[in-house]
Amino acid sequence: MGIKLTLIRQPTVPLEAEVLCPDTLADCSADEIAQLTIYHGKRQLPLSDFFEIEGEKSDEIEIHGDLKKVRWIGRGMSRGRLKIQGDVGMHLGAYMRDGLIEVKGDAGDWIGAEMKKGTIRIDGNAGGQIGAAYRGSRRGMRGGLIHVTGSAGLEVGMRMRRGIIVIGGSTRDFTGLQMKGGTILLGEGAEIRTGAWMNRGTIISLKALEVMPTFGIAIRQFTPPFMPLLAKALVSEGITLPENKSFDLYNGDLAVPGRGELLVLSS
Amino acid sequence: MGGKVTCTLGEVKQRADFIIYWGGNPAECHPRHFSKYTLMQKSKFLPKGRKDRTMVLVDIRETKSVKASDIFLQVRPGKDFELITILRALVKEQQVTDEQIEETGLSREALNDLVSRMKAAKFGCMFFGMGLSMTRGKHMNSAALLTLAAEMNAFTKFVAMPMRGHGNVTGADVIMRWQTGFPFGISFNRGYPRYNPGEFSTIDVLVRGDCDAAFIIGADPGGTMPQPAINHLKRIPTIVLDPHITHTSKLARVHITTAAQGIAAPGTAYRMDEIPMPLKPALKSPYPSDEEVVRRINEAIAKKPFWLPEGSMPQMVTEQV
Amino acid sequence: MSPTASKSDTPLQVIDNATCTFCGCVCDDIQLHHDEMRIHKAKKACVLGSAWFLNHTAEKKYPSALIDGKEATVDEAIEEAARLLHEADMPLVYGMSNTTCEAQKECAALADSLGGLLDSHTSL
Amino acid sequence: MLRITGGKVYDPANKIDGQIKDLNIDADGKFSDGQCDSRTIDATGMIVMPGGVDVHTHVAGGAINFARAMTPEDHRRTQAFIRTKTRRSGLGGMAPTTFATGYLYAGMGWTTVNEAAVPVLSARHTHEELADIPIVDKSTLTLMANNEIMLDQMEAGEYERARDVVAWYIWAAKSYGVKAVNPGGVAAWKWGGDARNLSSPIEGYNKLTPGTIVTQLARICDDLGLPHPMHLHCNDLGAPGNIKTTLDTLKHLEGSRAHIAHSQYHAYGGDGWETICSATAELAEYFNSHPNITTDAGAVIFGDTVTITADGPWQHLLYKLTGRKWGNLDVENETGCGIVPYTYRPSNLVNAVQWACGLELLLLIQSPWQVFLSTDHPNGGCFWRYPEIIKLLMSRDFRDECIKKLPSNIKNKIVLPEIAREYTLMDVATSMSAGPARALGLKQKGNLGTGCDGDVVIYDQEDDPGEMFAHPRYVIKAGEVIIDDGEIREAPDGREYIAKPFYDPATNDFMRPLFEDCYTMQFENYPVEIERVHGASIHDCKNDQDS
Repeated sequence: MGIKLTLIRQPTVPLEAEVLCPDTLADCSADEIAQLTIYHGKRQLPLSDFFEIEGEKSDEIEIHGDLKKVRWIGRGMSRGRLKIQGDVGMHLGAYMRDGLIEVKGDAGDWIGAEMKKGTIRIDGNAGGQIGAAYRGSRRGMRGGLIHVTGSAGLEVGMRMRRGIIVIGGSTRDFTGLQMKGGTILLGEGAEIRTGAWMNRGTIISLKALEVMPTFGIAIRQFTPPFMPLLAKALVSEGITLPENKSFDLYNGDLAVPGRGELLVLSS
Repeated sequence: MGGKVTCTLGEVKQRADFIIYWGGNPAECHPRHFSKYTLMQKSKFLPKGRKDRTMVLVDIRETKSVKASDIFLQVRPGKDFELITILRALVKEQQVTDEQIEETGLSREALNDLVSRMKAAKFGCMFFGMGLSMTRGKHMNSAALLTLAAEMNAFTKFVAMPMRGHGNVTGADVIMRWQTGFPFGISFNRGYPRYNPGEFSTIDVLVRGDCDAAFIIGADPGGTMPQPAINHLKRIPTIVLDPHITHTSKLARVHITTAAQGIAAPGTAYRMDEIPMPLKPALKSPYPSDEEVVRRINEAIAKKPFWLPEGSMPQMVTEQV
Repeated sequence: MSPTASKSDTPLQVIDNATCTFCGCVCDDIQLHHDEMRIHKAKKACVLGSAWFLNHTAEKKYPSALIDGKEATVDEAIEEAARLLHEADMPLVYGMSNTTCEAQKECAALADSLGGLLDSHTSL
Repeated sequence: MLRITGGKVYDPANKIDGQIKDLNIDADGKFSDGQCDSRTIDATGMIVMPGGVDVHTHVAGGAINFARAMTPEDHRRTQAFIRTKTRRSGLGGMAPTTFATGYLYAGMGWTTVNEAAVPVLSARHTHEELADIPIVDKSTLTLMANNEIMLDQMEAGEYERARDVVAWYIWAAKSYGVKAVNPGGVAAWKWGGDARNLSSPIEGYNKLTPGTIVTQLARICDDLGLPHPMHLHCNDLGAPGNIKTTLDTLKHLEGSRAHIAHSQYHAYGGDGWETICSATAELAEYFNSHPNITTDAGAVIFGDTVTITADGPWQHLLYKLTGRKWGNLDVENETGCGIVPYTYRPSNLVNAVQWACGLELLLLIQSPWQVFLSTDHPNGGCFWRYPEIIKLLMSRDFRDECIKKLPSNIKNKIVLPEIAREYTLMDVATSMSAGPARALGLKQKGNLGTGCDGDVVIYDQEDDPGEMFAHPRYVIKAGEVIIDDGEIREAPDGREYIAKPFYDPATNDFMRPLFEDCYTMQFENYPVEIERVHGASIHDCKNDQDS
């Protein structure tokens, strides 16, 4: 039996609730959970002011409601599972170290920012800076998987070092900006400046997209040898890759100069 | 990440033999920039003044500044970032194809010429305006130019500087940096400064409806911001300080008329190169200064109960759980 | 010259090396000729700077303060502003372009003491 | 106002070495003979020292403010000072905010700081920032050694003109003294070059050498009667084998007073990064035989920091070596500065040598009146890590433990393992307070004698000196209890010390056309108005050598 939290009062300003995290809740009784501090703007309030709480002492957590204004859920979580029914706000699973976050709804910006391990699944759309580095940091996500079935915003995977980001839909500008490693898979392509200033790492697009002028074509109609491996790794996450497709391989960004790979499905 | 390599305007006046204006129209927006700081001045290093300097203008359209330039490069709208990134590659002698270059609206010859002039310069300076920093790509467009300038130092002396408009916006930047560590986009809701443009920057905050009161000073968002942002300002209590009744005053709960800075109010303003200048007001205003009114609001708030409950200590938001 | 040039015989007062804050150049070599009510001449200023200096006067053109659109005293408006800001859960302090550093410092102190948001034109 | 009884007092200026002594501070915040019947602190069993004085730090002005903007990642993880009803919030870390700077210095018992590098153009800005650093008293040094107007006078052999120009600048900047950085080198950097040889003319000049600048500027500071001698950052900072340049520079001082900044960065042997080794023994020997010069260590501590210096050429090299962010800011006619984040690692041989060199100088220079505690904050490490250095100085065992973590090929490159000396509490009190106060010419600081400023730090005696110095029991500033048991109680404004040297009144007319040639602001608007300096305390210089 896990813990179920239901939003009972709509925040009027952002509600910062990093305590909504298995690591914190797993050791708390129902009363202790009710008394955990959350921040409604600058006001420090008990969790029970905004949430109805059922269950205690578990790292299996379900949260229900329109959580668009609720930020920092699952910050730094290292275990357990967070299931969210409804839209959720910024910084979901930021600095995550392990465990699973599942969202049925849309998510905000900065999900999985600087995460190290674990899985985030969004059954919906997400905002920008997914798996990205926070301002000034040298590295974004360092491991784990982020899967968004819908579309996503700007700077997806900015400065990521390792790990996988899968976006079912399309992304906006600067996907894989200054990427240092890892893999980004784009189901429906991206707007512009994909892979700008990337150093290493791989961006795979299953749809044609605008390639930066500072990427050179390396091979046309190429079947990447690692695709079956990637497909196998993703199958367990419920993601199926099209088989036996060939791609155009671009290298860049020459401005850095970097050795990143951009694979675009051959037309 | 790159960072920022810059100088004061006097350095440009004395030394810059190669000047690029990118996405700005100084002839109309900063009318004395050419004559006072960059093109027209003679110095001991550049005794012939204008004749000793080369000026390149990069913009999406011909403006009045073209007349002052030696070379005008018309970049296709929305291609500034691509063009700067190509230049970064060309500077490092990386291969970029003709077709790729032409997508920016410019020819290989033009870019080769630009790169060789940049490398041959003794002291190069790039100024960039809102045509670069406020168009698609925004901060990344500025970062691109700053990075190009930093990288040029492998070949010769090069610096870059934003052409800040809007009066004393530079002063706000500088002061926020020393008081909070960050230049803008700050939240104190945990009792200490946090920074995240996009999260705490005003347009985003207003469009998402993230604040429940607004204090507006020395700006008129009611006349300049997108409609959803203005709608939120109408919904919440808004307070305006301004020498005039502005668009924002008209939607505000409170307006206080103040003396205009530098005309009727004394103080300091920072130049775009972060040099502070003393203000010498000529007129005596019937209105109080911004400084006085905000200080009195601070004093009135100090008399009310402090928002952090006694003995409470808000947690920092960090990587540590 | 401005059509509203001083008609009185008293000569205009002159301020040397005045600073123009209209744009980021912040030129500090302007010579202002004024009669305490308005500036009649801004020597060395550019078109934008001249317009900036000549368009402001020391006249009382606007009410001192407005609360909900009605005229109020500055004292009342300050009290009301303090009350509204103090009540808010997430107040925003924004702008700070056309104002002095001294006022900007007070604004940073305001956001700090309120526990609110602080932002300038730079974020646009 | 305040009475401190029963403590073991370490007051080097008055040769009090651990004796039990009561202290009285009067209503003006000064030590007095008379007893006052007010608050008494029972310091029985505790250690009492004069408040710390930092002779060389970078806490305010364009450069550190540039560094703040460049390091948001550090601000996120660092110590935050939470807003209270009366006290501003702040952030510590590599480049702390102004408010936090005051809290952090006071928090470890330092009550006076000297901001060691102020370009005149940014002096107005620096004073505004200093006004926002609470608690501590402050002074500033103006950057002179690359000022082209002054260099032109020296080139022309116009010594007296050069002296008047220096004095004019000090008063225009409302500063306390002269800082010379990489003489001639920054001027050359403006064209992308450097000046590494004391006797070759610098770029753009026919005769003028860095050596001449050093000699003449040191003499100017003495002739003007400035309370603090020329504060010199030598040429060739950080380069292997630079000991030759440093010793050559010292010889150019010709008996003048001088303070050599962060000498750790100037004490290397070898001829490349592979062969770099400590040359501190040679340098220390020179100091030991020349009591007219003082220095601060510029010690390196392992960990993250951000490096800031007016030495633009060195910063460009560091940027190329590390590939990290780089900021650079050249200031017209005067100077420049570079900013690069940096991590000192014990596993890195060069860093290990640097770490050892700082400690070696502090230990090999015999008199603690000549060598002072500093990290050249934030360059070698952040000032709030001074207690770690004190621990290294006080405990040979702890040093040996740390040396074990260095690369094995460090042997024969450093002399630290052979040094047996351990600092006494008296040595610490001299090196962190009495010595730097005397070098700065601040007679009322670093001294618990009657009439001096009531700045005191009181420690619970602990076995671990690192812990003891990091967490004073009380910190008292001008008789006011600022820190009590780790809590900040008060955050009053500090004072600012300014020197007023004499110059020929005709200097104004002489400067005007030269000024208008190279600057972009009006001559009249340039000098900082005295009203803008908060808590200004003016030192009138005796200029007896002036005719």
